[in-house]
Amino acid sequence: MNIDFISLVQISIAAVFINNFVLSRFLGLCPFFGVSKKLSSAVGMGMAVIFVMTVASMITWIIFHYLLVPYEVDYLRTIVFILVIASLVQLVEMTLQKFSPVLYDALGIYLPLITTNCAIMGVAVLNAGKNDFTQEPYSFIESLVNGIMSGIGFTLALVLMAGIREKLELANIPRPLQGLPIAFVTAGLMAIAFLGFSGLNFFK
Amino acid sequence: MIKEELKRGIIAENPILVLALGLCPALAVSTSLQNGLGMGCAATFVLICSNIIISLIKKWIPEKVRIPCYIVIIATFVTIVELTLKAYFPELNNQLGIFVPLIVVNCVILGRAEAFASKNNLGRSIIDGFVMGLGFTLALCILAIIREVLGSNKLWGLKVFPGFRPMTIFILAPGGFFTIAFVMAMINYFRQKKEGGQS
Amino acid sequence: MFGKYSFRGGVHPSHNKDQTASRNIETFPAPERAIIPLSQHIGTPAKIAVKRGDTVKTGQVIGEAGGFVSAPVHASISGKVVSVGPFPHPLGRRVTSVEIENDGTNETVEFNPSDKPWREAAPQEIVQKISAAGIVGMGGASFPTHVKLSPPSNKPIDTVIINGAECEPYLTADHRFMLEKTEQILLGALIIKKVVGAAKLFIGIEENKPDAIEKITEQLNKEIFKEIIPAKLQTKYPQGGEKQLIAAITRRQVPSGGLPMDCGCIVQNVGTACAIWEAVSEGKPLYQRVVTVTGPAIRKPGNFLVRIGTPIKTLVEKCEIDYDAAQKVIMGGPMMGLAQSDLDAPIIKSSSGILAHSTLTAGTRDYDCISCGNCVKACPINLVPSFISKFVQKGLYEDAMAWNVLDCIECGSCAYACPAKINLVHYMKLGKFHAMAIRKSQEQK
Amino acid sequence: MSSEQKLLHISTSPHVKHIETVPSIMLCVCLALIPAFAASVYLFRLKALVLTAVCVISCLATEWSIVRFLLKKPSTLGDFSALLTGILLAFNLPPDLPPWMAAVGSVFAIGVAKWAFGGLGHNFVNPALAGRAFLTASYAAPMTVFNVPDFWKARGWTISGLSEKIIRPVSDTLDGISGATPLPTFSGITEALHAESARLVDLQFHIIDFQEALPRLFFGNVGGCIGETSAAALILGAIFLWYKHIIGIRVPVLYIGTVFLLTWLFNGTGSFFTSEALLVPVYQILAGGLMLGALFMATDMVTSPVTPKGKMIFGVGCGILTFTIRKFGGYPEGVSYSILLMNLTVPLIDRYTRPKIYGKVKKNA
Amino acid sequence: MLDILKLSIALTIVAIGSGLVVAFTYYNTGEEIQAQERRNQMEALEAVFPDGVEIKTRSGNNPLPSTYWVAQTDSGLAGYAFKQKSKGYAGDIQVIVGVAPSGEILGLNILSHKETPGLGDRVSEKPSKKYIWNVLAGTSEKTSPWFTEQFKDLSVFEEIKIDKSTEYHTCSDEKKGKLEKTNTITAITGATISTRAVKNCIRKNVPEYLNYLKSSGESS
Repeated sequence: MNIDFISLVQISIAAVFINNFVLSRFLGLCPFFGVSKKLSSAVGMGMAVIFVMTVASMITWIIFHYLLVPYEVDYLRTIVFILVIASLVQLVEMTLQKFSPVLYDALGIYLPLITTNCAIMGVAVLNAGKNDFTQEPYSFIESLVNGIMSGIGFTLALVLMAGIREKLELANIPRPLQGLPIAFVTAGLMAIAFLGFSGLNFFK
Repeated sequence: MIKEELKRGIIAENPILVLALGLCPALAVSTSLQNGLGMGCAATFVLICSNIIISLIKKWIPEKVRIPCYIVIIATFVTIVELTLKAYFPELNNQLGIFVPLIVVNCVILGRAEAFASKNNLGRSIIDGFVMGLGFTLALCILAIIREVLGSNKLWGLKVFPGFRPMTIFILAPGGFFTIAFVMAMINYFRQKKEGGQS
Repeated sequence: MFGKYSFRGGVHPSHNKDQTASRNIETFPAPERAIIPLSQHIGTPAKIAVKRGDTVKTGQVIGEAGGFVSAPVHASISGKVVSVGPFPHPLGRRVTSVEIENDGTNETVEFNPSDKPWREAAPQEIVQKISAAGIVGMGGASFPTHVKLSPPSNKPIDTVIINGAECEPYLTADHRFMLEKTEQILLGALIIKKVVGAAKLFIGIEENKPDAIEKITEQLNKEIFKEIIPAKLQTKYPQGGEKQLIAAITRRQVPSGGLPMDCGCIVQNVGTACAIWEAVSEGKPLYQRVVTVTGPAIRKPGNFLVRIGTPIKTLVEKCEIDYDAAQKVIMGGPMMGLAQSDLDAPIIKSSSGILAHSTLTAGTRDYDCISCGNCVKACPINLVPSFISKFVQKGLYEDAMAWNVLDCIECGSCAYACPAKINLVHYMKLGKFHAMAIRKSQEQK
Repeated sequence: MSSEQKLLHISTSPHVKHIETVPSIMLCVCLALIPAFAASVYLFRLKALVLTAVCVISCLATEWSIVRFLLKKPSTLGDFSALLTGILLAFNLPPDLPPWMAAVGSVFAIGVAKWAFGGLGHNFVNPALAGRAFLTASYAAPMTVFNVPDFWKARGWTISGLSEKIIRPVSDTLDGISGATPLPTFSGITEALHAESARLVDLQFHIIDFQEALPRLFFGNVGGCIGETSAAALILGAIFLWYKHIIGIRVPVLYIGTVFLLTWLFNGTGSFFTSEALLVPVYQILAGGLMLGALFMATDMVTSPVTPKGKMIFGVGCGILTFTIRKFGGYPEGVSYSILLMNLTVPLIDRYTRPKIYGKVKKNA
Repeated sequence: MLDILKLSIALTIVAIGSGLVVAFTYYNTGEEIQAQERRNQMEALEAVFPDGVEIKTRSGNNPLPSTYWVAQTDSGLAGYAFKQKSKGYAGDIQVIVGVAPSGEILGLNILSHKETPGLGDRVSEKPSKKYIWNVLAGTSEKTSPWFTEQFKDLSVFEEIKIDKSTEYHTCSDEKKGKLEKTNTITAITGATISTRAVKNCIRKNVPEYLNYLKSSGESS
């Protein structure tokens, strides 16, 4: 298999920093705002998302390129992906429960939340499209890297957010802004800061 | 009764602004009124249709496979929307991008299917789908109007104020967050004022 | 010959010691009425040994030690016990105290000194004497001295430090003491060293007291004092704190939650050392101490040898307090002292000074914390007071505990340094209070 | 006896406090910015004066209105923090920015970045930098145009005149300075010295006449934001703050040091000890907003870590990000974004760099 | 066992139903989707050629791109169109450019880009003086993107210069003429990189293509 190293690095940088799933693409906002109140749970959720995203991007890529495309039923993409992801999460949950209770204890409560996390579905759909850098369809390795790195980008944003929100617990937020609005303002300021990464390219 | 239902969907239980559901599409596609309305209509269509089907077949669906069945039904309608957009509204389809297939994971739709349509009869489910979809669409349009006017000085693609220099940030990601924060804060402010007045 | 020692953290408040530093210790007349609290130390209060109507002599035991961690209390004047009951206490509560009316005779009980010289006496005998004399730490902590001097056998003591730092601004009691009772202090120090069997004996003095350093250096030339190692300390608050002094001189650290003896050290104030000498050589109990009376609202400041139980009011009025100007009267130094609400409260064994302030030096307006980190820089324990105080304000006591609020020594450096004038010590104390409660409930589980 | 009745105040210890207060700190920082302000007025004339005035007035007005009308609390103008934000924001703006844009940025800085979180001490990003980033994202074009200071324009310096002086066209592969070149930097000195050239991309280091460029950068005879051009004035102010114990040495030194080290290691000349290889990092730390950022923005108390170790991580992190954005990023200048990004990490840094408390070592051992 | 059977049956029925519905929709829309794609392609091509030409798809071999287009009028060859791409500020900018055999640019059309909103994305901006209020009042206007418009009639064989002092849509006719004479385009304020990227799309390879086509004698 021909691996384009440069493309992989570019995909990684884009997924983590430039097109951060949360702060730039608006994917996975529900868990981002829901699970970012405590740092410990943010880390747990982040790990769970990285894990599921990686597995999901591999499996959906295989299904898409070896099943849907050859039989020319790629219009079934949405249905197939969501079913695959839903059963995958179930499977992961059961496997973890059986083989790694430690990991299950750490990630277990976050797994059910992941089925409807649009970040997972989002990465699957993106991987079925074209690579921004080469204008070619994603290769298997590229989609795998995209999955892992998008998960890491999601986790990065989530963990930063959780740190800030824990600090904001101690602040005197004006009443109308308390709760979700201030979380949105925080996310907005984070997104402004992340604009600093736009155009980042190590190979120019 | 319809009036109360409307009030519930649009104000009291507004999916985006009050329940904070379906935030991803709400922020991602609210950069212009066209996109916002397009997404709102698409989501409302899926919402109503899936509510109809689910309330019709709810009796035959075993409890255990309930969720997968709902997902399949929702995904079916999403695919229909996707194909239709591609065929007849290609520009809108391009603009909405991956958020069209992502309607399938929109928590509003699955949430209504699970919480309402699976427990109520056809008529009520249709009404619920309609009002919730309307609330979703309206919230999206409000966000979209603010963002499009401030961010590109346009509405429906047409310029609005002569001499006004738009703040691009509002059509970028941070502006989306700020806009929804502002709208929610306003809602909170008035609600708190009302509650404060009552007590 | 003096090395210069210091520790990490701390602050540099203005010394303000000039008003009293050159004033000799005057003996303050015995008061007409003395109120002697039965609790002047950390630990179980003393058990009352007299009753109303009894006649007591100066130095007579009026309260017996209530347990091992306790100390007896002696009458400081002769006269009649007028009442026994709750009286104001400088630490803020009302505490069972003995009120004695002076009969003017100053009849003193006969002291019984050691029957043999201290060098030959067994350590237990000496500790017994110290215990009977009711000696407690006179630097402020008022921990019963005999307890400190009886470490468990699994905790050998190799270093004794005599604390002459007197880092609190305004106070000069220890300073004068070192000038006027040099020899007694050093002899007391030798006794302590012998009792605990330590190998090294330091005496630490801040460098802003050059005359005291000189005086002591002079004495150290004598053969008997050869073994004492002088330590010149950087002038910095809280140099005189036990943990800081140990860190500065020995580079050791007292384990978190532990006592100095856990790192093989014992720290004794110069006043305590002198009292030990007097107790051992003369059998004299602790019924008087040196107190600095000073502050902007005092017209005639000075250092006085005061009977325990003398009401603060008597003392400050003698020194011509300007009541119109006085806003705050503090027992102790300005950094750790306690603001007094009732001037009827008496001088106790740990009262090193009385301060009358004419201004409310606390901040005039509270700003929110700006995370400047001054408190972190100032904290000699390396805590993060700004965070802890925020946790406490929001009632997050577990978080405060996780950030080691219980290690706070309440030295006040953080609050001194805080530009937002947040009363950090208040929140630290509150946090400690709740953290103790949480720890207790956890232990019960 | 009446005097005895007098109520005495009681409070927790300590009963003496340091004279330093929040307003005095803020005022000191404002004072420390005076040399840079003087330099900016000297260089940019009326433009600098107007922009600073607009920023300061709109910051104060926003703060006052929010506190007075929305929060209904006593005025907080007395803590001078809004004044400081106004000055710093103005210093981060290009001189030719329309003043009303500066006002918009001020409203955002005070209203959103500061008061949404409860005012001074609760904001987690530096308001002035947030205001600048907001403006950059909103009005990208006017925010990235840096013209020659009026002072030099009045003396007949033009863009091309300056560029001939400072840029030595050495390479044949470049098709002329003002023409169409694949390398953006050579199109003009203002761009070259402030913006895109502050990245290492093309100034790749054999092109600048350092003898001309460095003194110019040091004293501020270049295009740039109004407050950042004169490194000398900024350093002067910083020394004052350091003397007053208001800023520590850690953050600025580590920040500038990291940028210096990285640009030296990746200096592009292929060697490390030639005079040019050593001048490249000097040029990099003097060009652009690094001095202003490292000395006055990264040291902002509210938005930097409180722990000593945390400050070091913060400084190094800012340095790495600035280098990365300058060399590989899409923005002309990385300083503001680096500091903003590091501001986001402050809660985590503080959390994981708790100082080892006194006595903890022994217990674990 | 019966339970599982029941579950599977229910799921299967739902899945089959869904499949049928989707398949039905697909067969009804599939053709339209393909037609839509063809239409897009044609529109993009028509935009870079003068009106009234006949456009043919050609496949080329080295050094030509695999697909290019030829436009013919009744009087002969009108020009070629090539798809080109170049690295912009935040990703590739894809354009389709129509050129006459003489090297004169007939038209330029931006197919896709990822440039910053407000800056680089103005490469496809249409200057509009039409306000929503005008529309409500009933007036309308027709505009085309100013940035790509200014490439018209410039030569690909000469270096295309960039003028940073002004923007084309604000220029007077006199200035426009001057720009054209000096083979110059105006830059988008603050987006030099995007401007240059579009220019590079044209300058890169297109002259070689034309030379090759000329030398290979393909004129019909």
